[in-house]
Amino acid sequence: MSTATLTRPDRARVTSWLQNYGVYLAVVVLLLFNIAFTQNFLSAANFRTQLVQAAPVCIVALGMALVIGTEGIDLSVGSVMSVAAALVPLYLGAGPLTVIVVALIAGVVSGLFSGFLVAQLGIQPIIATLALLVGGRGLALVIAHGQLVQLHNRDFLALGTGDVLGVPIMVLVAAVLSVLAGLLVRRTTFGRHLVAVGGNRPAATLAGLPVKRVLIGVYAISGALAAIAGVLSTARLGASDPNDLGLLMELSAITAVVVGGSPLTGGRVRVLGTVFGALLMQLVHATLIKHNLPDSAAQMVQAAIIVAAVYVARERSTR
Amino acid sequence: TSREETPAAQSNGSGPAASAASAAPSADGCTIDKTGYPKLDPKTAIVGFSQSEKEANPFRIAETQSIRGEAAKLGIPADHLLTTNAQSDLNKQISDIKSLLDRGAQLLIVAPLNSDGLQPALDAAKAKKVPVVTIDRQVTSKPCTDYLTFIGSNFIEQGHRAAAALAKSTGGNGKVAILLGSSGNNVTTDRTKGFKDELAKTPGLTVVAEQTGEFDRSKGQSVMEQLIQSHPDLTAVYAENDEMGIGAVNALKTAGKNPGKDVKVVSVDGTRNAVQLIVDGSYNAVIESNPRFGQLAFQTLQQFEDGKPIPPSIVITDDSYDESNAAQKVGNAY
Amino acid sequence: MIATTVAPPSERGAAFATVLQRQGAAVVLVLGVAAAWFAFPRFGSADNLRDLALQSSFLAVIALGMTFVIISGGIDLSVGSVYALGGVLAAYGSRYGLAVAILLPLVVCGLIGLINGLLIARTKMAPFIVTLASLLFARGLLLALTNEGATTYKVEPGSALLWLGQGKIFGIGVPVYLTLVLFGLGGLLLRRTRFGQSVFALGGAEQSALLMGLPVARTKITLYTLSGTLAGFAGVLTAAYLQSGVTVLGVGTELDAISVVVIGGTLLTGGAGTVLGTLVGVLLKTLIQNVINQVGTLDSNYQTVVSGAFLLVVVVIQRLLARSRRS
Amino acid sequence: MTSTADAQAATMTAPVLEVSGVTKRFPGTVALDNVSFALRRGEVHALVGENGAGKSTLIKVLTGVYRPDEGQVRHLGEPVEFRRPIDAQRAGISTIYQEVNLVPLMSVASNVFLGREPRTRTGLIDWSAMNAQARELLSGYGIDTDVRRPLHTLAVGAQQMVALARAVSTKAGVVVMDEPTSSLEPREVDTLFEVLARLHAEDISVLYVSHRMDELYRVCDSVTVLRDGRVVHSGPLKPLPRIELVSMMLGREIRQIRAEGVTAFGEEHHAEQEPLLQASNLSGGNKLRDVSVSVRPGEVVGLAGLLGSGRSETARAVVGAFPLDGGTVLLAGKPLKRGKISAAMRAGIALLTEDRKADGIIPNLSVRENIVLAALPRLSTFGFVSRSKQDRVVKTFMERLRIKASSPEQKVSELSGGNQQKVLLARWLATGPKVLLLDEPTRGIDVGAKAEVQALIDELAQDGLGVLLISSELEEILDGADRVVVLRDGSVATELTGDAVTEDNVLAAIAAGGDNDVDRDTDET
Ligand SMILES: Nc1ncnc2c1ncn2[C@@H]1O[C@H](COP(=O)(O)OP(=O)(O)OP(=O)(O)O)[C@@H](O)[C@H]1O
Ligand SMILES: Nc1ncnc2c1ncn2[C@@H]1O[C@H](COP(=O)(O)OP(=O)(O)OP(=O)(O)O)[C@@H](O)[C@H]1O
Ligand SMILES: [Mg+2]
Ligand SMILES: [Mg+2]
Repeated sequence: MSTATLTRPDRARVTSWLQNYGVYLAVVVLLLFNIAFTQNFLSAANFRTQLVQAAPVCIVALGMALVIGTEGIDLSVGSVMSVAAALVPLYLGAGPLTVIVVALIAGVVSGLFSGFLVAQLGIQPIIATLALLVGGRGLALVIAHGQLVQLHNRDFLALGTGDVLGVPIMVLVAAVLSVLAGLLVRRTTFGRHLVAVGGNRPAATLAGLPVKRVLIGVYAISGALAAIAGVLSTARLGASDPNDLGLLMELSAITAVVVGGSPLTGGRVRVLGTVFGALLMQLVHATLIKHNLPDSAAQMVQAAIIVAAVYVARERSTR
Repeated sequence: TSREETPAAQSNGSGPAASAASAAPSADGCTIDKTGYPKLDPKTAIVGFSQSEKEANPFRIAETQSIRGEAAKLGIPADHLLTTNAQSDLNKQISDIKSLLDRGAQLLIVAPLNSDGLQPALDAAKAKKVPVVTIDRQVTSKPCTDYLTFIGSNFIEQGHRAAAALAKSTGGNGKVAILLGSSGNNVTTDRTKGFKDELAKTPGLTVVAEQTGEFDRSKGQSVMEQLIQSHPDLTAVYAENDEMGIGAVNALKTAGKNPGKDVKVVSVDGTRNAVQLIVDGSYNAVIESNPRFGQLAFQTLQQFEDGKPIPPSIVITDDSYDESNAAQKVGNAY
Repeated sequence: MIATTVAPPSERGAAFATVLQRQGAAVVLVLGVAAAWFAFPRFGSADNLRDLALQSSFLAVIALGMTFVIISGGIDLSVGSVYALGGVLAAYGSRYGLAVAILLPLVVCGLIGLINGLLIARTKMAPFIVTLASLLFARGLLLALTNEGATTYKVEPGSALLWLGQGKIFGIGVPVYLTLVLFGLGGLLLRRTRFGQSVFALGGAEQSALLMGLPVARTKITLYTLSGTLAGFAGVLTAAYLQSGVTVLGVGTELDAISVVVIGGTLLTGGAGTVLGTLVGVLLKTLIQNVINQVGTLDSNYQTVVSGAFLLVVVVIQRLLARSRRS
Repeated sequence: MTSTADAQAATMTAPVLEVSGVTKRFPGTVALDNVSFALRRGEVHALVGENGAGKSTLIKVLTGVYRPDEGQVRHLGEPVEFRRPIDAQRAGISTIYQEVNLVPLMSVASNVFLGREPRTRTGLIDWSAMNAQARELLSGYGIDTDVRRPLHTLAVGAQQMVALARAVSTKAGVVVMDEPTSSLEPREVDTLFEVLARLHAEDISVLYVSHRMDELYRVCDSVTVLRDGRVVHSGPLKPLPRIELVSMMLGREIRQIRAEGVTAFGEEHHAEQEPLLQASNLSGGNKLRDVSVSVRPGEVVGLAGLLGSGRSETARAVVGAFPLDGGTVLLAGKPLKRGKISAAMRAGIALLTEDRKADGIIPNLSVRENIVLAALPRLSTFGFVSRSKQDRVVKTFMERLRIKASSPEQKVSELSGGNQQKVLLARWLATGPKVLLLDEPTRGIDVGAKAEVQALIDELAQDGLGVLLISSELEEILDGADRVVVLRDGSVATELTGDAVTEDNVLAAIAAGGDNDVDRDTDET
């Protein structure tokens, strides 16, 4: 046998390994790079910072991954976060629990609305949620009278700064939600339906799957997760800042999902990949700041890393 | 029960209006005769105000409020004050100004989104012989011909003063991090330049990091959290607006540091929240950037119509807050 | 007879419905203009209308490229940054003469488009993510060129470039004419050339297009290059109009471009669309903005709510019309 | 065209298209294993083999879609390496792929001429010339329609004819057809054969893939048999007995096949009296007019008709996937909620659709997930799916239907066409339906599998299932159905029972009324 026949399967195996585990590898590489070249990187406090900062993006990206799994996209997540933030001061008097419930309701309602537009009216996801992206933040500002509000409720603020057994609450929430999302996708009928809808919608319809319910449900989940991220970020900030909270979050979340190996064409959801996608982008971000790169270079480097990560994880055609 | 939350700004603009720092109208200023514009009475004329960004931060809220408040005080009927908001979109601001002119505005007050790029709008005003007063941000066009005058702060000077304040509170030694404003914004450019120029005079202070926080509290906080990790020996922070400064304070507190003591914090703006932090002891100084241009703007227009010469720019005096005066003056903050 | 129990829709009714569906946005535009004309006395002034045309032209040029990309089933998020970059390069280049001022941005922006196209066509990465990366890249490049945004290049006074942005023919701005010419050419390219047919085929069924032997990769590369170049050209026009290469331009412009293309009836999934529809979409967007200004009393926060709601209403109307036509 | 004297001389002897030693591997399978064969000038060469034997893969290698791992392709004696389909096309090899590969949203004319549109002197596309040429060309294929309408408004068969017209009109030297007749009805098949005769006369070579034995013997000169990616026979077709050909394809003894027969429908079933499924007066748009069909338990009802006569729509309407203006569907006497597919399914109706690519398989998912998809609610508790229950079901059906896949976890899109069809059948059987609506269930299935499917239909009917069988193969309907409903123009032309179910009767019912316009029913779009 010629050498070509020997190396070919090997190369195929390497590329398929990279495709599946590329994002984990990238995280490891970046960690090693930082350990070697970044001062004061190896400290518990630093890892804690990275995890806490990655948590909101991660939470939003989980919802985004589900939506993308159905061949959709949710551009409204940032605005939903801002609506959630705007609602916080209005209900904080009744306690943090009420705030969370109210924000969740708002997130779910907004998700139901997107889902309705997509599933019932057949409007394309990107445009349905674009309308919410534009209008939602305006609505949040109307609710908040355009004002940033300083928060003082200790219990609420603890959501952003507190620990449970040494693990920051935000990280804990993100971890639990990730596990739940993983279970949802792999182990529930809803999850399997979701991928089928994304894989071939007419086929899913004709297989008698509750396509509309799945779509609406997915957007509702995405809305709810965005609302949770909004509440947590608000708690961390110590203020309700509907004008700025969650700006461009949709792009960060989509990047995390895609870098994590879920194709934008739907039909496949990689939950752990998404989590690592969020971590990867967080590490990139941190690395750039810690090396004090100017904004111009930072943006170009980020662009290059996104392309490289997606290039490695892309679906290849067999030829 | 205790108060759970506090609004960021008193929108009643209770602080002092901006006042001019420059000398009295000089003879070589711009006069109505030089421009050949028609004479009007600002109190009965139609006045147009073009705001650049959403009224969603204390500065913009106070600024718009001050214009409206002054108009009301002068007895200008509500339908004679036309307002638009460019929503941070330069092209929109141009069309906004053109549509103000189209709707009959005879005097214009413009808060430019950017120093460059408003030329077409200014040209349109010129063609209609409408005087334009720009506030808070200077445009790079020609005063008197393209626009009447600029009223606002000197951002470079604000940077100087911030550096001086920082030198004072740190005792002239330490490592400084700068939280920059949005890239490409000339406010960022000027406040950075002024700060660095002045800081160079204090050799004990070195800038170890400068990263953008995009004038945003949460971004300022995130960046600061990173910097605390990679520069544990940081002793001072200069934030180019209060919001990022407050974010930095949050980050320092979460990291178990003592802002105002271990790490000195200085910023520019003069918002209520930041000044309150000085009072509370976790902030060191705030250089004011006064947004209350209403009185001065209308006054200037009045003087112009009265035939008095108007200088090409009217730089206002900005206050500053530090440990010594914050408690008394916190009521002035917006 | 069974067949006659269900009365077929009258010929004229059916034709009207077809027009409505195909030109849903145009109908909304006509109604909107008529309403604005009635409600606001100043709306119909020649000045205002000329302004509307001029202001529409920059976005229109960007949206033209986006139309091609979207018909092919792709998307180009980089146009906003590329647009700003084009403006900066034009202003910078103006000191070396008109040719440089125009060619430099077109070449650089075209190159960014070309790279987009190459990555999309050759590596099978999703257009969304590739152009998202180049959105970052172009903005970073712009910041690098302008000393982190601290330098704003002015178009040389007296440069012939200024005429492109500020010149007037019969009182109407030069960019308006240029836009119309580009749309004319765009229409020809789309409807009357093999390239245009390939674009439709790609968007309708990429796999089939490949198996039918169409030059899929080449078409994609051309498309994205075209989109980048047009965004760059819009930047040139804007720089000429504003007399400077403004660095803060173009943030979120990609979303504006996408929404006007979709409002204009182009399918985001690809395979169908017209350049004329896009023009209508741009005019609709300008109209709503102008109406908000004419009303004048709307809180700035409500303005975005109204814009979002408007986008939604147009898309829903279109959708419902399309549906009613089918059944 | 390269028509120099010596080139011609060379091609007289050398085959037009030749592959030697071609191997193509996919992860987990060797689709082609050292395959060699030659296509000679002017011949119609049959390529046959079981599902998954490698026919489509070989074609894709020939036409530049796949690159072979080993081996060589020669065209006109010269070694060639087609990197893309367009290379093959330029070299004069044009292909009709197994699945219709056209652009649905574009006009019929555009589809015919895509990539080689007639142009005016200015270089712009000459639409009027193009439409005129397309109209003329297509009428030669029995398609008289407004060529400006979008392709997707044509019925599948008509689309296939468009693809054929496109392929043949490129003036190719070689035309490759991968199961061209699988969505054609008899009359169109005749048209196709006329085209083949024309190609033959013009000395054009044809590589022809089909599972229909009759066709092969009607039109093909020689044959190559593939089994498990290997060539097991190559030579002239006519002298080869049919049974021997089948035996080579299946790799089974001739004796065994003799015993089992080629179609595997058994005896007539004893239908009980009460109808299980009763669809009455279904009307929808101008596709269906007052169609009534009923199926009793244990009965196989055939639905016959021309392409576009509304058979698929009837089946779709029953499960609620086709919007109805009127009519009722009763299952076991209980009315079904209109337009709710999930309700119909829960009640026990299953629809196997005819277009497996567009609305059948979920390409990204594994064979396992495709099989259990519709049955998921039954295989889960409180919304959580049980893996072990799934595996049991999947194993059962993969064995029972002899689904050829490297493992249940293989992506379904990597299976051959026929195996995909079996996966879909498994999907529905796994739901344990009471009534099965089978729309072209044996399309693209090899003879062996076809017999299995037919036997299965039989067996299911024995077990008390009601089956509605739609097929374009008259033989299948005649053999398999106890009762035949013939549709014409969206309404019931006649219903034949018992001895009345004969080829003549069915054909008479189909043909009555004369012309069958392909576009009759969709002129409003
Ligand atoms: N893209 C692919 N990836 C992996 N395996 C593949 C791929 N395409 C085909 N195969 C495998 O190669 C083998 C041959 O498939 P092919 O489609 O050529 O069969 P076929 O002879 O055309 O069958 P049919 O009659 O069912 O169409 C099958 O086992 C199939 O599963
Ligand atoms: N609502 C629909 N959605 C998707 N496909 C449809 C729909 N209605 C009809 N079709 C498809 O359009 C084609 C045209 O239907 P046609 O009237 O030819 O059905 P038919 O009589 O069953 O013919 P055949 O099945 O032999 O092609 C069919 O393939 C049908 O499946
Ligand atoms: Mg095949
Ligand atoms: Mg059918």
